[in-house]
Amino acid sequence: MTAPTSAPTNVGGKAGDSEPLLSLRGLRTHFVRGRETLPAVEGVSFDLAPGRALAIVGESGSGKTVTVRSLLRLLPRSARIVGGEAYFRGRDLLALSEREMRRVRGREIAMVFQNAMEAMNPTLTLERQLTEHLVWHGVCGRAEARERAIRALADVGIPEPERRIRTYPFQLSGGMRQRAMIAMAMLTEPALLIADEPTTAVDVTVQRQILDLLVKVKERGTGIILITHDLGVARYFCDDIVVMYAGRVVERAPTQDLLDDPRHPYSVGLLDSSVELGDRNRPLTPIPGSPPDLARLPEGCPFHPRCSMAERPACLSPQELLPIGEGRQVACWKVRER
Amino acid sequence: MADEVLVRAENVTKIFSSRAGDVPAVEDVSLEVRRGETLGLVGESGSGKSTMARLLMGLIQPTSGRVLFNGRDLATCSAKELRAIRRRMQMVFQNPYGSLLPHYTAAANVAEPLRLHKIGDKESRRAEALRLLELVGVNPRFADLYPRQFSGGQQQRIAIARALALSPDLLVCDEPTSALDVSIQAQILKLLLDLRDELGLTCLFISHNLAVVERLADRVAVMNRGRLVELAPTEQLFSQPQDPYTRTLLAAVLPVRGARNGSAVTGKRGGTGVSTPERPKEEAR
Amino acid sequence: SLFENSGTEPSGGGGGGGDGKPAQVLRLGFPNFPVLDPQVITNGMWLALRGILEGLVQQSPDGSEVIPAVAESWTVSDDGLTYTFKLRQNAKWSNGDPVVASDFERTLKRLFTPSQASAGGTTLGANSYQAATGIKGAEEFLAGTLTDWSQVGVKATGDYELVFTLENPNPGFLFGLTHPSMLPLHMDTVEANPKDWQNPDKFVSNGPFKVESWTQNSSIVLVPNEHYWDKEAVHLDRIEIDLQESVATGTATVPYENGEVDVISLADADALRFMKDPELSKHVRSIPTYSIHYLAKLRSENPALDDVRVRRALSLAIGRETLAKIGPGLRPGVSLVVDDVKGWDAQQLTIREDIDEAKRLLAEAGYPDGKGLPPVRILAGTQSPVIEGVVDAWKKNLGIQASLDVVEAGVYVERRWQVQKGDYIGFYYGTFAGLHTWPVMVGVLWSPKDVQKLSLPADVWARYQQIEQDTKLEPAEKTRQLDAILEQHASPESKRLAELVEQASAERDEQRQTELFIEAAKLRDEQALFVPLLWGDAMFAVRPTVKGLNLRAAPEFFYFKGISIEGEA
Amino acid sequence: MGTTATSESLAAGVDTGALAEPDQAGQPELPRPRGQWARAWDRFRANRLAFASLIFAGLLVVVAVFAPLIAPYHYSETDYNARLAPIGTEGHLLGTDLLGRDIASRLLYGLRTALTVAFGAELTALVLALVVGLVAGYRGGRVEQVLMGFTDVMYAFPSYLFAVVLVTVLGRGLFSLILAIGIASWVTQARLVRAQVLTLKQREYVEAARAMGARGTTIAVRYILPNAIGPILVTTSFGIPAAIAAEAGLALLGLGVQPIPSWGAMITDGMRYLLAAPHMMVFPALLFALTLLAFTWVGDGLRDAFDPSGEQR
Amino acid sequence: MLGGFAGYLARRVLRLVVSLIAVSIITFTLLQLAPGNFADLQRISSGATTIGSAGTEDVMAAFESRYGADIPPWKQYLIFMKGALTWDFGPSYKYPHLEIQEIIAKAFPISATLAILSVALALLIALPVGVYAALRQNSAADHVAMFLVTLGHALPGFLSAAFLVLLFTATLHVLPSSGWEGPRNLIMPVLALAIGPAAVLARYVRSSMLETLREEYVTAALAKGGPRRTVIVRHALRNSLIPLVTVVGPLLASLMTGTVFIEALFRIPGLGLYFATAAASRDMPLLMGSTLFFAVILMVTNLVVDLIYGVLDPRIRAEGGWGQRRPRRASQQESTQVL
Ligand SMILES: Nc1ncnc2c1ncn2[C@@H]1O[C@H](COP(=O)(O)OP(=O)(O)OP(=O)(O)O)[C@@H](O)[C@H]1O
Ligand SMILES: Nc1ncnc2c1ncn2[C@@H]1O[C@H](COP(=O)(O)OP(=O)(O)OP(=O)(O)O)[C@@H](O)[C@H]1O
Ligand SMILES: [Mg+2]
Ligand SMILES: [Mg+2]
Ligand code: NI
Repeated sequence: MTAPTSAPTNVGGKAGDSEPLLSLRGLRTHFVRGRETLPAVEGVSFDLAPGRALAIVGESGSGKTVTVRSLLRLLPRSARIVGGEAYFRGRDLLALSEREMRRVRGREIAMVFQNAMEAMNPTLTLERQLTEHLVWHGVCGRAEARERAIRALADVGIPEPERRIRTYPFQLSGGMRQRAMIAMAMLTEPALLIADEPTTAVDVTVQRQILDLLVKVKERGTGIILITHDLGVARYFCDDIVVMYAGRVVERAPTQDLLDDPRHPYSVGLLDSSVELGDRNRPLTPIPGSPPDLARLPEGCPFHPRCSMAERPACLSPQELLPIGEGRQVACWKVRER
Repeated sequence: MADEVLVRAENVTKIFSSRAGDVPAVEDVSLEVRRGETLGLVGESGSGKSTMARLLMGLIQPTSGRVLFNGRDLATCSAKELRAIRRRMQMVFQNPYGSLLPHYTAAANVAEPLRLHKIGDKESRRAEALRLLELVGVNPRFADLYPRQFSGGQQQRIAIARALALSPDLLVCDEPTSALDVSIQAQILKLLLDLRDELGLTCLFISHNLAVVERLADRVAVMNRGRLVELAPTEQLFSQPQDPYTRTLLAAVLPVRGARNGSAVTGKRGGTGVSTPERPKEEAR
Repeated sequence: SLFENSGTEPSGGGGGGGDGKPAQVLRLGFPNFPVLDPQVITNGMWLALRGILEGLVQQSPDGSEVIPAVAESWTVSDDGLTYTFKLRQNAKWSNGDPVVASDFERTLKRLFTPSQASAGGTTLGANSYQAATGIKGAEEFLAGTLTDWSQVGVKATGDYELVFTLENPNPGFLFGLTHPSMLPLHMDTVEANPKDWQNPDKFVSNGPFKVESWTQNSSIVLVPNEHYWDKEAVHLDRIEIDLQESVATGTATVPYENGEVDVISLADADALRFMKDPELSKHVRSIPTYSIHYLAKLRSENPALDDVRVRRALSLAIGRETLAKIGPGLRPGVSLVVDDVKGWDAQQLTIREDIDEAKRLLAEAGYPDGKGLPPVRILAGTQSPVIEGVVDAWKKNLGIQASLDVVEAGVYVERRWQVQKGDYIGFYYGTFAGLHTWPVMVGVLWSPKDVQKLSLPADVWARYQQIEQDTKLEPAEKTRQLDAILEQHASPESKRLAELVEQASAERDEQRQTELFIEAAKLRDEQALFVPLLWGDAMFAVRPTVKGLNLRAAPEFFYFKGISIEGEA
Repeated sequence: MGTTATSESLAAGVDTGALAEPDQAGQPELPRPRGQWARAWDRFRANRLAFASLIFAGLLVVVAVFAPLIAPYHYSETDYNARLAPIGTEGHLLGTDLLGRDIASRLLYGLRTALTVAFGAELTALVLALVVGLVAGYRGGRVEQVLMGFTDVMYAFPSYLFAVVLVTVLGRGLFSLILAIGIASWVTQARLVRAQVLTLKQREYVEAARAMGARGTTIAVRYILPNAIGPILVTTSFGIPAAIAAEAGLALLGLGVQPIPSWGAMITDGMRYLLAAPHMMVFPALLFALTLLAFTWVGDGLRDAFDPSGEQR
Repeated sequence: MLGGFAGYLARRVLRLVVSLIAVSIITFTLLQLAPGNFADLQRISSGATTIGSAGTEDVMAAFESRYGADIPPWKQYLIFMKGALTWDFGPSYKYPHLEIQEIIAKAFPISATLAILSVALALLIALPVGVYAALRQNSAADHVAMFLVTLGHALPGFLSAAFLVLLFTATLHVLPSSGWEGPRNLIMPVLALAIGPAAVLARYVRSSMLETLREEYVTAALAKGGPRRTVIVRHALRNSLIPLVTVVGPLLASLMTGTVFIEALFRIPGLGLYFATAAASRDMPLLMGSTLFFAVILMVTNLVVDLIYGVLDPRIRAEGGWGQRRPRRASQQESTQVL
């Protein structure tokens, strides 16, 4: 098992950004399922500076969503956060009382969900949903909240916001819904925005619009965690990337570095698996096999059964995330060796 | 032989009428799939790709226009003939789990088309199913597991094996990889490529992922709001897109490996180098 | 304590209240009824009889005699065929109108004209009491063979004189007049409001009480009729009646025990419980041998039961003694005529059970030990432990197959007249309550004509029924044809029975008449076309505070008049 | 792009890959092939209350089958000397009724009636519902409109009248009662089947099957029905106590079975002597309630077994 | 806009009318099939003579005279229906002094009162219990609550009613056993009628609530910093109560048309007794009238349920074709049964 990483290396902040907005240390979240324990997140650490964007990539089930939901402590009842700290503006989110946590949620940390359709209450108008948390947090009164909401909708490029605010979520197109979701998240001007696959359910053209919207958000100084499957999205938008596999971080690096020169065999595999325009003649070399069952993880490096470079017995011992260069860390002995 | 048209749509239009009004899903589209080729079909969500596929498969009847399979108008076929024709066209769907019979084992799923068309006996069908599973890379040891016990990629392989069971002339793939992870997507794409080369499949390949289509298709058709806006050989379409919509689509693609290729503009990290392609006005729903 | 002498609503009472005298409010449970029409057979007619309407005569407190009511006096002609009633002049309807003889005549015309919708709904016409009275021409008028009302033996010969002419002398005639169907209605009101004359605001009564309110299916409230001629005898200020539905039997006594009502009728098990309770047992009152449980032969394609020996065998092996243990107040029904009829003769009339004899008869009839006899069924419209007991007894005593066929009431009424198919043989089950007089017990209930009809072979019966139901046939012609069939096919015994009853009716010598009736009754019992099972009492719980409540034998139990409430000692 | 791989498949995610590395020496143990039934059964067994209820229900069935052997007396055997014997009387453990019949024996026979009626009625309802629901749901269009219009009518129709007519026409036997209750309860079932079919029809595998060249009936019967049956079974198991209750209700209105004792009739009888002879009521009512509970819990268990969504989280 | 809604309403009403006609025909036919007739039944049920059948035909003829004596059944049916159209069902056989419509007018408000009170009470019990159980899923409290609820569900109404009487009246002497005089008379019947539905509803609320709690938008609301209670009430409860309408509607309808046993036991002059005895006594007009009324109530309730559903759930409003017109969601995979 990977022990929680020791000294936090400054990943997010490049030159001298000494005070990270969020600093996650050795987060471990497990699910209890019957007699089994599923280590969905097993020692995840990363830092994020204000105004910067961090991408979490990885295959389905690798623990991305659980990681960010652990931050907000919005986990299903069967989940337990069994370890780690999450320093947000100096406070450990995981140690806050429920009441304090509530003040953080939506106010200081906002979240955008993958499927805006499901994440919005179908029976409440946009107005209700956009303004309610302003009232909850005592940011302003109802009337002002409404004004703000209309402005925010206009900001995210929704035409006729006065009219639209009276409609129900399902009356908007997918792209507009997603934008409204972002507007909603941004209303309280949070310091951190977590976006869990905000563009997976929309078309490429719409994806671009949403990403550009997020760019604007970032420019305001908000830190962003973006979960995505799409390395292209990460490249387009994020400063750093965290690659997750089976609940662990396998590689952490500035985006460009990672995409141009992936080091962990899994990152390499991911990149090789991506099909790209104009890339027709590059042979397709997929990662064999499929992600492991969390309840029955292989010994040592969880990736080794699929790894083309795997070697016994070295891969059978746990791999720690170790720095290999400027802001880069990889959890593979082979890479370090190089 | 190469130019033999296997299936052809002539000016087909499909309008779905519902209580909420008429939805023209496909409007006046003509296209053909030639024997041995792979035709790519791209377009955004709701552009009518799936509808087109269903029309070509004869699963739905066009509102106007006609679909010819091997020169035979599907509309004039009896139900029996249609079933016979279906033997020669098979389909792979987007959601692999959803398209497999949940209460049948992998082998039974693969053998089901054979059973439906009364081909062979129980043993021979099973043998054939195992062979096909092997072919698509599913260990026949697992032939007696149920679909849900397989991972998404495996499920899609089983679905492909099933589609191949009847040795169809035409394989229609409706976004077969878009529900899968990139790594798994690559596996399936590779499998399809291999199979195509091995079996000389004729294929209609539907995707909203331009890169995937580029890789697989010989020719590419682009649909937008039910209309066919462009149809060209792959190279040509991607190098010299004619239709503005095609160009918008291409421009919206985000490259992964940076400027390694020239077709897409590199978005500088965090920058807004590319003007956001304006989606032609979104309407309130 | 079981009784809170509940102070619920001493209201409405008017004068009652004060000076230690308890409120004169009688509260009672009464079976629910849909209509309050004395001429329509529902429980409503019985309620009407208890004091809402008053007939010419009433029964004396012990039920042994007839006493004047609206009629002040009457005379009977020597031939016993003409009864002349003199009405009291001070009898008034609750609207102040005098009660006159034509009220009675018109009401009886209504009774004998069942299809006369204009009379305000309709009556259910023929029931035993019309026959029981034996009024000349009534039956024919009812059947439609006679259409001229003036030929019917009811005449108002003056405002206060009413004359009845009978077909035959009828010693039970006066008692017959105590039946609710003989109660008068204020016909002007009925005719003016054919639809809603029964509603409390319209209902005109001539009895000691009138209807104040009536909540269908729930309750009815009576208050004194200020125009009543004998107000002296009316003590109650108010009568509150809970209308109880039979489904609720399980908790039927709860209102009584909870002190909500003062009088309630008791069903078997509850009666038992009351009788066992030291306190409550003092409240139980009963009317002996009120009802008769009996079986009647079914017509069947299989002639097994057409053999009198088989029927007798069955009748002799019922085990009436044990059967009577089923419930309180049950006695072995040893005859169709109950033993409190004047002159009843135990020697002559008791069916003496004898299993050996029964077995012998069965064997003689060709069914030794019941072999070859199809299952004997009992067709019933309601579940009853009595029939279950009979079935059990037959099986045990005779070793025959027997079973119970409880069907829905509608099926029951239809099936029992039909010719049963195949090997379905047996009896139907019924209970009956009637006036305890010879003419009624022998001439009206299970009458000679009924016996004759039952004795017809199945195919003949089918034909008989066909004619009976033929609506196209003239009434007179129909009667002729039917009589012809009976004449030709009825069993000699049944015809003999008819002769005996006819003779008895015409007989003026009481001694001789009784003998003739007994002979007829005996013959009828021996035929076992109708088989008596049990005699049953009717039971009530009456709170001791209720005074002046005299229970009588059928038909009416008690009158409200004369009842008062007294404080408990 | 978007991943919709179900968490279930991930959970089961045995690495079944043939492309897997050769170095993946130790062949993963082959999970037993478990179909949806087997899985449902596993989940059902894990639910202790439901499982216990099932055992109880099974016991009831066994007892019902062997009632004549177990019962100390025949149901109609009278003993006038022991009339209305209270509970605990020697020879009549649960007492006797008005005719001195052994209540325990009658209860055993009554159990038979109750179960026969319940199972029979539910089976009737199920068959009707399946046919109508399946045809309506699958065929759609006019056929659906007509069939659903028909169920609408039946729904609005007083089932009591139906019971009366059936019971009157066919006699107060088991058969007519089964029919009466079955017919009265199939409507809701049919609606459920239809709804189930409609959702299943949306599933891609139906279209996949059509693309394979499957006939409508094949699809409906071989593909849709087996997958719809789970939830339908759940309502059926809830229907069983309802049917027992319905029998009791009809008995209350004098339309129950006869002459064999039924719990409904016994309770009704007991009701009549509620105060006078409460022992006549106690055990029938108790057993009746217990049976209802058991079947309800079985239904609960089945529902959770077939719809595991409630299980996690 | 309104056109869509009006059209929808028109279609529904048309369907209702067709169904009503079907119901009336079936009822009538069944009644013709049923053995026995009113007069004969009346005779035995009143405990009067069981002998002799003379006169009954005349009586029946008289009853039928309203519908034309001696006319074929189909004509009787038509005449009846013609009357029904003008809210005139004619007099009952059994209650000749009452027209069917009078009976309904008198008794329905009583049954309806009872029904509404019972359902309200049931909801009052079911909501907190169901919600509490859902929030504490799998806790001891949940198990206990659900055990009790199942118990209440399994207990037939007539039993609990009888026990209520024994308890409150026969033992405690605190309530009148029966009658319809004041509010005290309402307590037991309402309680008896509410127990079963409360159990059903509580189970329903619980499972519906559980389902809603799993919805992403509940998480989303919590992620916005919503206080738990507010989120539960505004987002979860509200949405999980919407489907409850479909259960409460028919429940209310069936209670409103009367409950025989409870009415008989408590001597409540409601509709149930009329209805139930109509069939048993072959009272054709009453049966036809009550069946039709029952059907109308049921169908109207269903319609109202659908409308309320539409009001509560804006999606349905749009889908149902009334309200706005809305093109289908693009990503929505539709079934393709056209052939
Ligand atoms: N409620 C839950 N109960 C049990 N296990 C869960 C639950 N939610 C998630 N998991 C498990 O936790 C692991 C991580 O899940 P998570 O949702 O974080 O993955 P992800 O990386 O977000 O995947 P995706 O890309 O599909 O969203 C998975 O193996 C999943 O099976
Ligand atoms: N059965 C149907 N009834 C009504 N409308 C339909 C039906 N099927 C498809 N449509 C509509 O037709 C249009 C085209 O749908 P289609 O499924 O062909 O799009 P697509 O290109 O496959 O989209 P996606 O990429 O989301 O699969 C959409 O607007 C869709 O809502
Ligand atoms: Mg996720
Ligand atoms: Mg599609
Ligand atoms: Ni490794």
